[in-house]
Amino acid sequence: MDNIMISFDGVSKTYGHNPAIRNISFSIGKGEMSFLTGPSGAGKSTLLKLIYLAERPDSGTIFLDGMETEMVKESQVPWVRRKIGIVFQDFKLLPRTVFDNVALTLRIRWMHEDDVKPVVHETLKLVGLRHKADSYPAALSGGEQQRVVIARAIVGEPSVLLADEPTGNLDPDTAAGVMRVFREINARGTTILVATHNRELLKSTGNFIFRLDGGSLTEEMFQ
Amino acid sequence: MDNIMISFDGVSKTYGHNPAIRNISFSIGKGEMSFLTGPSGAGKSTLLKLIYLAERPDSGTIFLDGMETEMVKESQVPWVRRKIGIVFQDFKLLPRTVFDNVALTLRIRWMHEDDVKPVVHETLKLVGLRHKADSYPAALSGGEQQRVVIARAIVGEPSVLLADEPTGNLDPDTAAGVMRVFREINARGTTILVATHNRELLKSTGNFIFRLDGGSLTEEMFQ
Amino acid sequence: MGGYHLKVAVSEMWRERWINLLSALSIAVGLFLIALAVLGVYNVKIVTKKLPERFSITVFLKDGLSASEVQEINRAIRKNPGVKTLTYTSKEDALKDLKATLLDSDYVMEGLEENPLPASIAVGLRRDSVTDSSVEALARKIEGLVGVSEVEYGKKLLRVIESVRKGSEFAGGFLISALSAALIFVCYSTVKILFYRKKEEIETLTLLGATRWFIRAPFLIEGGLIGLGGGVLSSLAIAAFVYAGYRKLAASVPLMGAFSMPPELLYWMPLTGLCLGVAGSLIAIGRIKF
Amino acid sequence: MGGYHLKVAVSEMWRERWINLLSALSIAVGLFLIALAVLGVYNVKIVTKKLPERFSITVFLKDGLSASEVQEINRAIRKNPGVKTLTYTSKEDALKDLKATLLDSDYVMEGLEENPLPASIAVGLRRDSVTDSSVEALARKIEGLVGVSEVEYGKKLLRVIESVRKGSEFAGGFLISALSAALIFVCYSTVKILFYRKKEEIETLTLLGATRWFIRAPFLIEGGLIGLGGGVLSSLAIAAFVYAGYRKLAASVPLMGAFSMPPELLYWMPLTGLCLGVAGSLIAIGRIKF
Ligand SMILES: Nc1ncnc2c1ncn2[C@@H]1O[C@H](COP(=O)(O)OP(=O)(O)OP(=O)(O)O)[C@@H](O)[C@H]1O
Ligand SMILES: Nc1ncnc2c1ncn2[C@@H]1O[C@H](COP(=O)(O)OP(=O)(O)OP(=O)(O)O)[C@@H](O)[C@H]1O
Ligand SMILES: [Mg+2]
Ligand SMILES: [Mg+2]
Repeated sequence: MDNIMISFDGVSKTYGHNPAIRNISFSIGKGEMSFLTGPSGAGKSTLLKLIYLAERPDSGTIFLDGMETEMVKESQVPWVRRKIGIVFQDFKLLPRTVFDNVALTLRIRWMHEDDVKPVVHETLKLVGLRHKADSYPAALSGGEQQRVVIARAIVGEPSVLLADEPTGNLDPDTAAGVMRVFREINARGTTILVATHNRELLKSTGNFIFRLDGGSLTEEMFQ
Repeated sequence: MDNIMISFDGVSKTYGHNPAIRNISFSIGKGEMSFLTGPSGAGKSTLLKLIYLAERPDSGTIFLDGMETEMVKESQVPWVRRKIGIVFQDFKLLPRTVFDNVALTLRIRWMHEDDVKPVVHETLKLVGLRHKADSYPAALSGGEQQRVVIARAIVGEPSVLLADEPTGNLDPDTAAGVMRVFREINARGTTILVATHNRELLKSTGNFIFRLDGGSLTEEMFQ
Repeated sequence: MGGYHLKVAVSEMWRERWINLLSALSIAVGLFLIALAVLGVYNVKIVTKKLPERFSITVFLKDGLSASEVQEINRAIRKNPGVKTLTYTSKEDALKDLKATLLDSDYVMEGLEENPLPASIAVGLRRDSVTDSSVEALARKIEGLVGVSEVEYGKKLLRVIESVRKGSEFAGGFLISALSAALIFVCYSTVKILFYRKKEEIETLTLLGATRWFIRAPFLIEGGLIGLGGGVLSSLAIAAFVYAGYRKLAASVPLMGAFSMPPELLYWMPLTGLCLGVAGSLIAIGRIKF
Repeated sequence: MGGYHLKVAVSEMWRERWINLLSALSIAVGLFLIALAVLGVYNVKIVTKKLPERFSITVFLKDGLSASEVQEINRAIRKNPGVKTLTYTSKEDALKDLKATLLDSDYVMEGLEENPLPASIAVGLRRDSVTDSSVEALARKIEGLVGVSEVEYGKKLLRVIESVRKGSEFAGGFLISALSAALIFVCYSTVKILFYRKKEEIETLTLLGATRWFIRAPFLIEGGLIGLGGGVLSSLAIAAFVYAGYRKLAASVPLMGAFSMPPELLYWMPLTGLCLGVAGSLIAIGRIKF
């Protein structure tokens, strides 16, 4: 168990009468990079939400870094989440500047303002948005917004990175750049799980690919 | 000019000091289906905004169905927009039910409620969301939301359909389904312009592809 | 503005029920205070009109007038509008009154050879004609009559009553106009806030080809309903205040026994609220560009 | 709650300036009315304390008392707390006064063999001891003294003054507590509305690992600042009302000449606003789960 970062054991989740996840079991080792795929509405985002405690499973158990998520006390949730970087499918950017959006991850951890600035600028450079630091999300293109979300997710050097369709608004070249960044972070030890439809991302070899369909795990392959 | 639906003539658009569109000229014939591509931040969304009058060009002229857009009176704008169906990159769904979101297009045109219902349900079936009619956007997956936006854009049988990254959240199969719908509509006479990064969409033959880079038209090809 | 717009307005109001409740309550408080001010002015008027009923002019007559001369004076006074009653007191009756007042000490006057007191006529006045200036004019006129030696009236009391009435009217008018302005502002900013909150939705609607009035209609309905709600709330509050809370107050302040309320107030307030709400919405709608 | 939170609070307040202005104005109006109520009670107290200065008990003495007996009575009355001045009027002075009152008619009394009027002592009272019951008790006590025939005091006037004072205190207290509750509600709903409006932002912050108080701090600051703003506005309004508008009112209502304001009010109001704002925010924060 020591080298397992995320593990699902017979997990189900139903919204009303609508089952989104059905009896799923799998595990992802520490420092691995895996992909999650499947048609629209298959339950990919729901699976990620279960990991970052935004949803609770109806049955089954989920382990995150050795902790059973159901056992985490309400007051402990923020500390668990600070270990996780999340690229939300719907961005969830706040109506503040790009800098402030990315800095938020660090300010939440009470990092000193003097240290925040260089780290944020460094990360923005990584996603090619150094020059947009003072813009507001409303004045960015779709792809630029998505890269801000990616910057916000990785700036805190999380031990787990969950990316939900992180390249949906990116052209192939920019998407490849983001994947390079992910691999770098992964090489430094971060466990990464990417939910995506992008076949070109899936073609990159050497990773586990989980395939969901109608809430069930239909395929698990190593490429 | 009679068979031209959209035409740009030396159009430029700058946000502050940031040029988004630089001296662009092209034209799209009535009933054609064209694609717009280019890296993140190239100006694709801005170009579409210029067509549906959400932005005004700094210089140059734009013709839409034979009218110069700069000549359109403020009070005439709603009637021009009713001819255009738009798939927004950022969805712009209202916090009402899926049915109400799609019906909005028709209600805005004062269509009788008795006629609204069958048309909306027919269109929802087309994008595979008949069963989600009573859901709220917040309770939909990313791909489902995107299909609601598509349904809202096509339900009014517009003469022009502008789709901004319409498949960014869709798996390849669902995306292919949407493209089939687009081709059907196109066959019935609707002029369609799709901004996309999706190479698989671009591979489908028989269409014009415009390529933007840094606000300039760098390539115009017929595949 | 069909059923569709009403449906949208109501469902939006429910979604935003907290801010709407706050606005309706602000309007209710304002209308309640306006109603209190109206009630205050109304009651001061009633009281100041009742007081002068007991108020009269006393006309002292010269000695040695014949009965017909007194009759003549009587007739001359009665001609004036505003005169209600005339009560004649002869010299003899005046002396009897004084003696009664002195009680046991009436031997004070035992040595009197002649009655020193004058005959008089008490002139009762009609309520509506009792104002500072009209009474003074009447007094002067009577003073000019043949056979009248002196006229006495409660000049000072009248002045005080007048100034209380004027003061309450002034303060009431001031309060009512200030509060009305405040209420229109509340409706205005409520609707303006709603506009700003729904800026994105409105933008989306315009991009879909909605006309201005299609977008504005729900806001007008909302503003009107909020105003109406505030009006109804304040009506209830006033009714509760008058029929319940007021009794406690009256019990500890005997002066307030005469307090009363025009029942029209209860349906005028919702109407006023509705108008204020629509007015505020119209201003807000007119001033916001989209 | 470092500078970062203050910065966020201020910039958020600016973004939401319309609703914040509305809330601050609601609070300002409420505090203004509270201040008016306080001023009303305060001034009624001052006036009712001034009135009794002219108020006294008249003690009528039996005939034929010796000078030392009168002295004795004087001393006995003076022993009572609340007694300020004693003025003795002899039988002869009383007669002179009556004659002066009758003026030309003083021949009425020419035949008098004996002076029928009693000697009297006017007892002036200290302001603070003049209440309905205390004056009545004092009057009874004096009535029991040897040589006193009768005691007279303005029972009815005193009752009226007392009831006005009690009434104003009751009404003021009622208004003040009702308005305070309304103000806490305004702050509460303002903050609650802010919460609801920022529901999505708050959700995002929690997903990023923010603790409760990290999220709550800006709301507390915002609530406090709104309350403070409302308090400052109402202070300005009261100052303007007292120093400018009040003069006009006083000119038309002579009764209000004695009106005055405790200057502490001007800094108590912002403080009260601040406290109400923080209280409302705390209630709103405590009740909302996230
Ligand atoms: N909050 C919710 N309430 C009710 N149903 C929900 C909710 N969230 C998701 N669902 C439903 O659960 C199913 C799975 O949703 P999920 O978002 O996990 O899909 P997904 O695999 O991420 O799809 P996509 O690729 O389109 O983003 C969908 O049918 C969706 O409608
Ligand atoms: N409202 C705005 N104010 C200022 N700058 C803007 C605004 N909207 C877009 N921009 C800038 O204009 C450029 C072009 O933006 P646009 O949205 O047209 O790009 P795009 O081609 O659609 O990119 P993407 O594929 O990422 O959606 C970008 O650099 C963007 O930051
Ligand atoms: Mg998803
Ligand atoms: Mg775009």
